[in-house]
Amino acid sequence: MRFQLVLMGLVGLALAGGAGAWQLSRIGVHQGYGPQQPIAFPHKVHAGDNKIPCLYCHFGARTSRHAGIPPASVCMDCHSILEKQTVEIEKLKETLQQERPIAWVKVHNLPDFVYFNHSQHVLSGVKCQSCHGPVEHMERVQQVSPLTMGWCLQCHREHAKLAVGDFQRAALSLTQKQKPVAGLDCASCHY
Amino acid sequence: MSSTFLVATFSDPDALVRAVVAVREAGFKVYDVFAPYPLHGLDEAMGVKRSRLPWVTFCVGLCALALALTFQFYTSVLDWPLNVGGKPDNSTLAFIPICFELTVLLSGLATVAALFLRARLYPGKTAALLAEGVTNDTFALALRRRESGFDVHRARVLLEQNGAERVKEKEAEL
Amino acid sequence: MSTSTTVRVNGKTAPATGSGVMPQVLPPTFWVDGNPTFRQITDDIAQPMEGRPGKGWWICFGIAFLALLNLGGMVTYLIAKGIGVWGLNNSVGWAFDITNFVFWVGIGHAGTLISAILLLFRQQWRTSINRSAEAMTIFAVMCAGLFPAIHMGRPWDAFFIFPYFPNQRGPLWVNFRSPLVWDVFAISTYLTISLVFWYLGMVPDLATLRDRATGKIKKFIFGTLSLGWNGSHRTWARYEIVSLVLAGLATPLVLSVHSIVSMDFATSLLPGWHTTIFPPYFVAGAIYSGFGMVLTLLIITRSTMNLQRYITLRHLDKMAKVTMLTGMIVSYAYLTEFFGAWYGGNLYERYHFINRATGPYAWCFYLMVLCNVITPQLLWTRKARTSVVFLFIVSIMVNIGMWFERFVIIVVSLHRAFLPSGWGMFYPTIVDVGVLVGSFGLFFTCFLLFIRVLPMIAMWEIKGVMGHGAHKMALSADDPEKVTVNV
Amino acid sequence: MSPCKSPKESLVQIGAPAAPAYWKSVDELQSGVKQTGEFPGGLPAGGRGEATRRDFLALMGFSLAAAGLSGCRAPVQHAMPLLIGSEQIIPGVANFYATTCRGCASSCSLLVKQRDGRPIKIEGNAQSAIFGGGTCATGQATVLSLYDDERLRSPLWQGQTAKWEEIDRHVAEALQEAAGGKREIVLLSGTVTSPSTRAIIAEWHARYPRFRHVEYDAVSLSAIRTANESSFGHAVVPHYSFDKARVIVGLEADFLGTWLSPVEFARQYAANRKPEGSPSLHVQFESGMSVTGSNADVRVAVPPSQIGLVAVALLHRIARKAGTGEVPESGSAVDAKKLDAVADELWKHRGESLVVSGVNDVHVQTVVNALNAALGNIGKTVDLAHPSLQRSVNDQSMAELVDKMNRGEVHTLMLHGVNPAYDYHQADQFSAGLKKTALVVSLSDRRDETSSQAHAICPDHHFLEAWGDAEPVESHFSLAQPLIAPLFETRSAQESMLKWLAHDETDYYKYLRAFWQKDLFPRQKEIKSFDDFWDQSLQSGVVDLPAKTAAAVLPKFHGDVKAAADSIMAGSAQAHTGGDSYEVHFYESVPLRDGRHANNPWLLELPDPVTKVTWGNYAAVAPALLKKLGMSDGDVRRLKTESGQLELPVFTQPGQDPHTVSVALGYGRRQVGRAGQNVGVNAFPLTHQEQGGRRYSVAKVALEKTGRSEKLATTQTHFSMEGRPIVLETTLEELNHEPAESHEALPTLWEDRLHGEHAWGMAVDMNSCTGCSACVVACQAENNVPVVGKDQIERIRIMHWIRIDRYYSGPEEDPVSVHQPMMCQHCQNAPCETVCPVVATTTSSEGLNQQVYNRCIGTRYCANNCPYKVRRFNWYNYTDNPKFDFNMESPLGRMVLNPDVVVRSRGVMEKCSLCVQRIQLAKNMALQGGRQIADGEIQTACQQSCPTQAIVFGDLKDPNSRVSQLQRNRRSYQVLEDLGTRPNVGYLKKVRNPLETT
Repeated sequence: MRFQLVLMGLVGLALAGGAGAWQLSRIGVHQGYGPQQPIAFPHKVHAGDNKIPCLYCHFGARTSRHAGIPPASVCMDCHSILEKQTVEIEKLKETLQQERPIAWVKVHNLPDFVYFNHSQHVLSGVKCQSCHGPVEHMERVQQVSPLTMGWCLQCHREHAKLAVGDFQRAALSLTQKQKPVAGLDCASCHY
Repeated sequence: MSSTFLVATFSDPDALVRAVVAVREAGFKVYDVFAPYPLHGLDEAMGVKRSRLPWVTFCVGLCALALALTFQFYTSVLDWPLNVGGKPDNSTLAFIPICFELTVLLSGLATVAALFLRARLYPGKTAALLAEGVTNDTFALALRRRESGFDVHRARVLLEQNGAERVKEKEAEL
Repeated sequence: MSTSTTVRVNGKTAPATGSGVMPQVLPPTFWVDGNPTFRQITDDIAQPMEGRPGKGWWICFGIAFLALLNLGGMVTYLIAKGIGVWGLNNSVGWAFDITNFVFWVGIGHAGTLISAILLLFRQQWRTSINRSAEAMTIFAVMCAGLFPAIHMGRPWDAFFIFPYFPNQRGPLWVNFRSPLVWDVFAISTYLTISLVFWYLGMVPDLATLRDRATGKIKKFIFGTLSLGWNGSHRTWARYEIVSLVLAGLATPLVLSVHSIVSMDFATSLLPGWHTTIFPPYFVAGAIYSGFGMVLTLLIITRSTMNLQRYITLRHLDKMAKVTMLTGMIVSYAYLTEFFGAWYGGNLYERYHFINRATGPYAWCFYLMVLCNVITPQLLWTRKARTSVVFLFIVSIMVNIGMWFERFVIIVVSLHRAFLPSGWGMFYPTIVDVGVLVGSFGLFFTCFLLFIRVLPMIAMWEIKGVMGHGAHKMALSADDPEKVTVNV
Repeated sequence: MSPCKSPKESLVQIGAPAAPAYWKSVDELQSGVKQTGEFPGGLPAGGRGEATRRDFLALMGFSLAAAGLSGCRAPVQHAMPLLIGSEQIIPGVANFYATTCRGCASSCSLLVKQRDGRPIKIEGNAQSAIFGGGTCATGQATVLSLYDDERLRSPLWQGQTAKWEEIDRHVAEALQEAAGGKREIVLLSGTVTSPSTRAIIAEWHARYPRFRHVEYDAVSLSAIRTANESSFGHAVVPHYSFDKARVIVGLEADFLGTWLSPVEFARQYAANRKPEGSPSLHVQFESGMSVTGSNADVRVAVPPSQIGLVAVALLHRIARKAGTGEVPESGSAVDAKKLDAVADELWKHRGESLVVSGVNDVHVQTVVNALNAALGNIGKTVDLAHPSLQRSVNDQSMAELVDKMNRGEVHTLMLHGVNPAYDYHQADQFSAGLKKTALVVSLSDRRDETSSQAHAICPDHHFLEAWGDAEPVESHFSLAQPLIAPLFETRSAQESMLKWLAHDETDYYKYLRAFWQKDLFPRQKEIKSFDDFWDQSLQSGVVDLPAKTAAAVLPKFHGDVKAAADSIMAGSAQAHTGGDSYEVHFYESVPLRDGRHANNPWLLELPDPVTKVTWGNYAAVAPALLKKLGMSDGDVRRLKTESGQLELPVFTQPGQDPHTVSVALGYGRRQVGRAGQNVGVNAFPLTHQEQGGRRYSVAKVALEKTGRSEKLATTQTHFSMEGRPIVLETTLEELNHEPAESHEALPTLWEDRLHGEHAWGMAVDMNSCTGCSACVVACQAENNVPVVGKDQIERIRIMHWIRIDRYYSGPEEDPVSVHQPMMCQHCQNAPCETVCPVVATTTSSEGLNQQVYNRCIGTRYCANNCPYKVRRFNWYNYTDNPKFDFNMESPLGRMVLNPDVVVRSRGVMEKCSLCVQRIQLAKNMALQGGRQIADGEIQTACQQSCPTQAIVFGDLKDPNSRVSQLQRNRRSYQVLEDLGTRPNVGYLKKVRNPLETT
């Protein structure tokens, strides 16, 4: 019957609209992005099997905004001693010989209107894995978290410095157990 | 399911009203009247009850009001209370305009939707026209012809007596 | 409003009163000249849609369409370059954009007033003009809606203004305390309800057209749009109830819309904006300007479309009266503002009003006074109210005056606010003017298309007003003397 | 911590683009990275998109470049780490290094913020005993000059790119030829404050007998030296102490704006103006309204020809009181009662008063010396024993040089830091002289009016790329060190001079170090090892050594007052104007000074502190004169003197002497660069030399009509407060009757919502602010505020986050002025926030009014509702837009951007954030150190730059913080308090100290 057809059409339209809206809300979210790197560096071997602490290489994360990609010289701290040779290690040595920096492909890209400071998070006891996922199990690093503002806020709210709002202030201050650290002000990240 | 109707056409709306009264007095049930504009006084003549559609308006309006208020309260007070100009999180007075607008919007749309549903009006529907010109200058009275106990002849005579210009039998799906 | 000894007839013979004294029954054809038959009415009103448009229409359409093209160009340029191409500056952050917005929203109000409020008041003279007035509302609100969108610095992010889910910002919604958000809800509600009301009112006429249509395409379009309408009285009964409900909703809605628009200003703290009288003042102004525009439109269309029979001088007279009344309310508001500034004694407020009357934009203020205070006073005589040419000039003046009223409120308040170090002048650029002209192009293009493709007079309502007595009584053509009967 | 000792090894260079192969599109890669040595880190070479953004190069560690779109995904971003790491350099962490400003000869000590290998912000060095932590607008802007596109990329020989060796060869040949001949070798430079450079010059003297060093300043103070020589036997510019003076009389000396050492003087001056102490009385006699005059307690407008008369008249009165010598009454036009009162005050404060004059006339300076001597100020507020070395010019020697050049007696001319073809009054003669000179070598950093006529241009480093030292005041030394490796193939002037001298040591760094070891190190006893001494000096930037000579017996005044007074009166009578003839006074404007920074868009766009005009100069006329001649602002008039003419738009200046027109120097550069070329009119040709000194005023000028009119780009059009509570004033007497802490906040309907740990606030002392505008440029540099150009300013679209409002009150001819820094007031009940539909602006828990650019959709509603009009809208894209061809359009210019502050796109609102990036950084540092933020640890950019410390930022929740104390002060108030916006920024009332004349 035509009437049912029209109804079904309407329902279909609503469903399509909903799906479209969901798609739209994922624009710019690159969860799962794991580009190929100029040197196939396996985090699994380094951080996982050999248990090298993240901050050994990404030392900037302690003091700087940027965690930083380690200079090739840091790689050589170990690889000049280790005997194992692979094609990838050869590549590394080659770049050093040629004084040619390695153009790594950034995996985790934040928009530039967000100020993110690694050191602040590291010093506050946030585990690298909280945002970067189980890097120690990854052969090739990929983006695990959506890195959206809503996602950031989830964690910030759990560790909120302050109970916000008239309502929550009364309720939350009693139940808050975690060490209060995270800011919820817009200007904590946007300036 | 199609049925057969006895359709009388009039050019004078007053005559139609008179015919409706006469037909009903004679024990016939008026299936419907078709007219280019709403004939006032016909409701009583036909015995059409006042529509309950305003209840839809009222109920949906009430819900919309509650929804709007809750939504604004939730977003401004519960979900993320932000310090906007030092004003209290629950600035209820500032929420009133939107409550009102949403009430009007949703109840209005719901009422029209209810009308379309109730009257089975939807795009693509083929108009079942029992007489030509009912959307122009013709007024038509339709009696549904049932299998039993429907005296076609009596009805025809009655209608013609009351000013029907033409009385025809027509099969239609309504 | 009627002080006559007569009883008005609601589209059918007046019911006999029990006293035995028959009241004088006025001819029901009062609002239509020439006593046409139902068929004639259908033919007359459908004629513009079926015939070929005349030269007049083509000229009007040509000009309007050029203006619309200009709007497209201007808006493209605007969005490509940034709103720096307007004359706005740090002191005057809103000027033509929001002036145009308020102006167009105001225009829209007359349509809803005619179709909804006059329906509730059972004013039959609305029947000839309500369809086109509603169309005007919709096109005016469309024009109005354009400005908040393009006046933004980043129109591509305009969707931020809607509270929607899902969104990437998690719990970040919108600021429900901002009158701009209220505006969004008010304007979109207003546009939606107006569209629905207009469309619903048109369904029976669309069915009429469907049944007249000869071409396949026309039949299909009208057939789809008329939703299978077959004139059933059971539907009519519900339909009338729903119309009344919608009218009942639209009436407070229309009052709320311009009240909310006025709150854009009234809730701020800027001298000249920050005042409590704005909502009624703006609503009156809106109706005033709207009637001005309805007059402009109908005076043109009744002659170009040969519809003098349906849109009579008596209609014009009624509209002129409403214009005059609302004009006087507006004038009163002007006076109140000055009085409040003086009586309130607020330093900034006083300075603002002195500046309004003597500052660099004083000419805008005096133009506004001329158009909105003095001009409507000319409508006291019946002669003025029934002179088509005169009314046309007045209606144009009203439009100009009301545009300048908004300009004065917005720009003059902004250009000299609290800190004298932040004072500055606004000078419009070619793009400012271009977009204003373009908005008229959009409006008139829509309206001119409307009168050609849709029934610009509600046939079924006219027929209803004609009622049963259509062929019983007659009135000769435009005879203003007859007007006196019902004043 | 000592910075990199050999900068070339540790700092990176950018040069010609060298695009790595993996970039997909050449368009997206505007310039690449050149690697030097072992540190190949990328320099801010940004591609189109990123360069406009925060991270457009998070340097040394990362070099990002968009590499096209991969399908619908975001552009692939590359990160290039250093090849070899360094412990000192961590990407994203800023370091501060001390150096010395070379924006002018004042040689202020600086701390420069270096981020990822780029200097991006100039700050004052608070360790300097002379300058304190302040800077001036020019100093703040010098960092942008480093990234000036118009700087020469390499040396030029005969206009063609050349190799350094080639030029060195040419110069060596020429010098050899000159040494054998009879013609002179001349180094023409500005005042040299660098002791090591003076040592190099001394070596030239020793090597070439016919070598002459001529110092030349476009705006000269040579009369002070000459007069001091005849008055006291010391040809020096004394070191003044405004902080020790209870009474200050300024005679056409803009010592708070441009005169001699404005940063130092402003600091001294303000320290002595606090109503909490006993504030000084400042009387200013001047023709045009200067920054200094606008701050004076008493300001008297007199034409330039009468300034000398005022000095004589004051001396007449003082001499009578002292009972010494006969000084005639000069008969100046100034009210005798006023002069009596001033003289009384001076006499009352003998030994703690100070008279200074900026008139470059030996006679006036002699009378001023006599005044200071008679008042016993010598040795107290006027220090001749430890003079200022910031001006060491003798105008006569420049005149002689030009003569010599024209006689063909100069063989080789080296030009360093001078531009006489633009700013010498006889520029034509100078240019003619250049043609008769065998070899002209310019050390200018660009092709300018003079260097384009030179045979060779050997571009000097920018001072942020170079080593150096300075001795602004005797025995007070300041070191300069490079903050970045030279961007281009430039060479420091000293190195060039050492090379051409064929010195054993051609590395200036080593020379400098050796010089310090030999000359300065032995003068102190505390530090034993030179390496320690050097490292410490380098770290603190300043070294104060014991005076070379013990303070000798106070010099006695032995000048010829009689002759001076006679000459002054004769000159004045000659200049006497009347009818349609006027006097013109030429002055250095605060933004552009003598014009050397004329291509700096920050300075071009900096409003003049008094007139608020940007992008151009004008003829300032008194309102009475404007009316009399029937002119209106912007009418172009021809200023015609005997020696030339200028066409300038007129501009009303309340307080201007009605017989005098004031014109700013430094504009009208014909060759300087895209931004500054042909902005305004060059007024230098109308100056003249008289009695051996350059004069910056001229009499008998006609103001002819041209019929043309020009638009002047002003940032403020209305100058009256209209009786509104904006700047509150009180008098000293009134104030002393008020309780010490009296400020009470107005009641509010709503509860306090600042629940954070801190509540940031600011206090601005209206008594200290001089209007110098250093804060404006500091803010611009810190917060990536774009330059918008003259056209946009005319449309009232300036972007500065902090502006200085200037209001006048009182009569037009003698107005009282006030300067008010106005930035976002960070209201607790902010009207802007309520109206924003998308919550793009809210109050933080710590009281900041936050503006979230990426949420903003640009309705401008907030700006409309802001009573302070401090919100700034991005009407266009000011970055990467050829229409705005200033620093943010060029990849080089964008290197100055602060990576911690996002560059705003078009269509969004922005405003003062109270330097939230600094607050956040301080919080992070506190977190790293496991401590609390200390009061004063966070300084906003404006506060840091302020020479007078008029701005104090801090935590209002800490009752002992300075800002809390100030906001409790009885002078504290808030602008437009009655609106109930409850700003966190408070002001301290201006206290007037009127002179009683009876």
